[in-house]
Amino acid sequence: MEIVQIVAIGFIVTVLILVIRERQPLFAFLLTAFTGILIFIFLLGRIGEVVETLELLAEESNVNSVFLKTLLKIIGIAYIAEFGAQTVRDAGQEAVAAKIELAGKILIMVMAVPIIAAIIETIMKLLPA
Amino acid sequence: MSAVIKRDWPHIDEVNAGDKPSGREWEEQGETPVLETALRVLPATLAGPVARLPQAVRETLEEIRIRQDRPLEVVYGGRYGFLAADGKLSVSPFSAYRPTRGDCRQLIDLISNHSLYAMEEQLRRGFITVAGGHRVGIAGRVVLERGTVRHMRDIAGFNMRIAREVRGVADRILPLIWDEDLSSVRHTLVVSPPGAGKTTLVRDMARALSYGRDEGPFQRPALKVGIVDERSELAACVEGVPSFDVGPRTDVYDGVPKAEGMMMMIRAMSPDVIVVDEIGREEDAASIHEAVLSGIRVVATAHGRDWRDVAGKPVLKELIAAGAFSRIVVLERSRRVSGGITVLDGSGRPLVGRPAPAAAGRSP
Amino acid sequence: MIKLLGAMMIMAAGAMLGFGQARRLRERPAELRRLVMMLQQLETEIEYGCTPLPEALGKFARPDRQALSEMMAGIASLLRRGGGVTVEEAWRLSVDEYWPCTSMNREDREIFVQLGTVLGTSDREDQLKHLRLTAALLKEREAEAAEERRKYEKMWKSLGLLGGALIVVILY
Amino acid sequence: MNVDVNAIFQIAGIGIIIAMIHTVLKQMGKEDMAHWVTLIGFVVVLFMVIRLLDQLFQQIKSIFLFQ
Repeated sequence: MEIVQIVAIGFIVTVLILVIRERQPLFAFLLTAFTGILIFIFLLGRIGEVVETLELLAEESNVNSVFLKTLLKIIGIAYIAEFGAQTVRDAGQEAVAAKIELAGKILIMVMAVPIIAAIIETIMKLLPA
Repeated sequence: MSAVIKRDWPHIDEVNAGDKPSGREWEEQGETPVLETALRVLPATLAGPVARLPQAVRETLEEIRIRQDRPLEVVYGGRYGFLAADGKLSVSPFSAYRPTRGDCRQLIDLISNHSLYAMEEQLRRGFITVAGGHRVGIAGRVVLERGTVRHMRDIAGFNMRIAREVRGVADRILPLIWDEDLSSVRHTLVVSPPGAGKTTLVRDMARALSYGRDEGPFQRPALKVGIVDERSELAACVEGVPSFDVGPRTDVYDGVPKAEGMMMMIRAMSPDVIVVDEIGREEDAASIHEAVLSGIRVVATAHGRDWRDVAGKPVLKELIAAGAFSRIVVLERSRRVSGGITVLDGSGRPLVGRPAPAAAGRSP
Repeated sequence: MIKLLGAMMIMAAGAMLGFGQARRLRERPAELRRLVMMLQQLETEIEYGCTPLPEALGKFARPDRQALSEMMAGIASLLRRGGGVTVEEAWRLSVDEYWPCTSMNREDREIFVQLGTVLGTSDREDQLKHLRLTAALLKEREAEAAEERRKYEKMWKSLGLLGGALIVVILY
Repeated sequence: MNVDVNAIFQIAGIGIIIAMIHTVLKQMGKEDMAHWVTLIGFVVVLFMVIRLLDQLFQQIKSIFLFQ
């Protein structure tokens, strides 16, 4: 029942932030960020289990491990970018949040380049010359 | 507030210590009371050398003269000498201790009882009388106001005259000035140059008259004595109480001008005898006449070498001519009160050194 | 449990610090006023009574043993003891002794010590001038102290408590 | 999980107390002092947040990026 815990923390933090926000917005922001990080860390433990399972499956089905690693990296980048962007957005900096998201997209694309290249190569081989 | 407030002042000794370690050793030695009161008002740097003087010099000490940046001088037994920091006495001024500006400031603070502002009258007259009856003459820059002396500043010269109470001197001359018929003293003028012991003599006379004598030779009743003490020298009052023994039936007006004081004394205190120091002004003469008319006997002193000198001074001449004084006591300078006393009658004829009933009829 | 005890002790210490500061602020104007009153009394003694300094100062001795009266009485007793002590020395010694027991600050002290260097060393008018000057300076400082008290007394009280709380929270 | 929840309350507590000190100081006309106090409080909290953020990134790295 971890969700109950998380919701409870969320409620409490919300109240605390409401109390602090009008006098010290700075501290309210820090509290938000702190809580966000806390929940994220909590979730990471769970995601770790998922990733382990995925790795196991990939090994058994003899998929090229480079692909899986790249895939996981992309997921990681997506998570980090999402987290960063949301935190910044909480502080009201929409513009910065957008830039972080953009950076995440581009980096994902960069990561994906080898895979795309491999796919195109395979397609070229399949097509008659 | 703090609950712990110290009552003791242990660190005060540190103030006196430092570079003048043995400045106050006389306090432990148990100095003779006369000199002790004098040393009490001297800064440690000056009291030390004086206290280290030889016993003989200390006993005959007459004056301590302090001049800023110049040698410290003492006058004793009619002689003088300069005093070094270690108490060594010499005629040469070169090895002597020279009081600093700080010494002088401290001295003026001490002799004025830390209250120079209360001494304006005394400053105007040029001297301050300290506890023990010692008179400290002061010299400095005089500040004038509309032509009269207002006060003195930049005080840099002091002359401390050691007052000594010599009991019994009066007993030797009292028979000569006693009026058997009226059972009182005659009008008497004591004449001498400064420093010969006039004041000491009249003080002792006041004491002797006030006590009277009820046994032994020359018995006499105790008289009511009034001392008019303009310079606080006769009785040396400290806070109104005489520091010398001037007798049980004696009243003292302290610090009052002589003429006014005599009038006040006549009106208020009904004395048998008025004792007054150093007369010579015209108001004094008027007051003396008043006293004589009221039937009060007067014992006064005046500056002068001898009979002729006194008879030549306008006010005194007039008083003597009017027959106000029937006895003149002349003291000689060099011998102090121990000798050199001549007693004259009102017209300047010497009496022989014994009670003289023959002169009784001349009493006014 | 021990942690809680420590936290409470820190809170108490902070609160005491704050209250102490507030008390100093509260007492300073009152003490300055008393000092000015003493100087005025001294002024009267000098102007009309010509009372010698040891005696005039001795009159301030009270049975309540407040630091200021004790200070004045201390000067008087030093002067009476004799031994070649000047007013300036006695003044400084006594002030050194008792000033830390009062709530007045160093500048107030400077003004007061300055008076000691001139007291008793000049004629009456000059003395009165110095006394009045010192009294005026101290009065000025009294007004200042009252203003300061109004401004900062509450602040120190809450600040002490809050500071204690802050330390507790940070270390908890 | 438990320890970190305490940290949330700690940060909130610091925030509230700093806010009060700030208000008091500001009322008494000591703005500069008030700002200093806020700044110091902020730095303390920021330090806590950054340490946690570091922890987060380390975990992400170890899970997704195989480092």
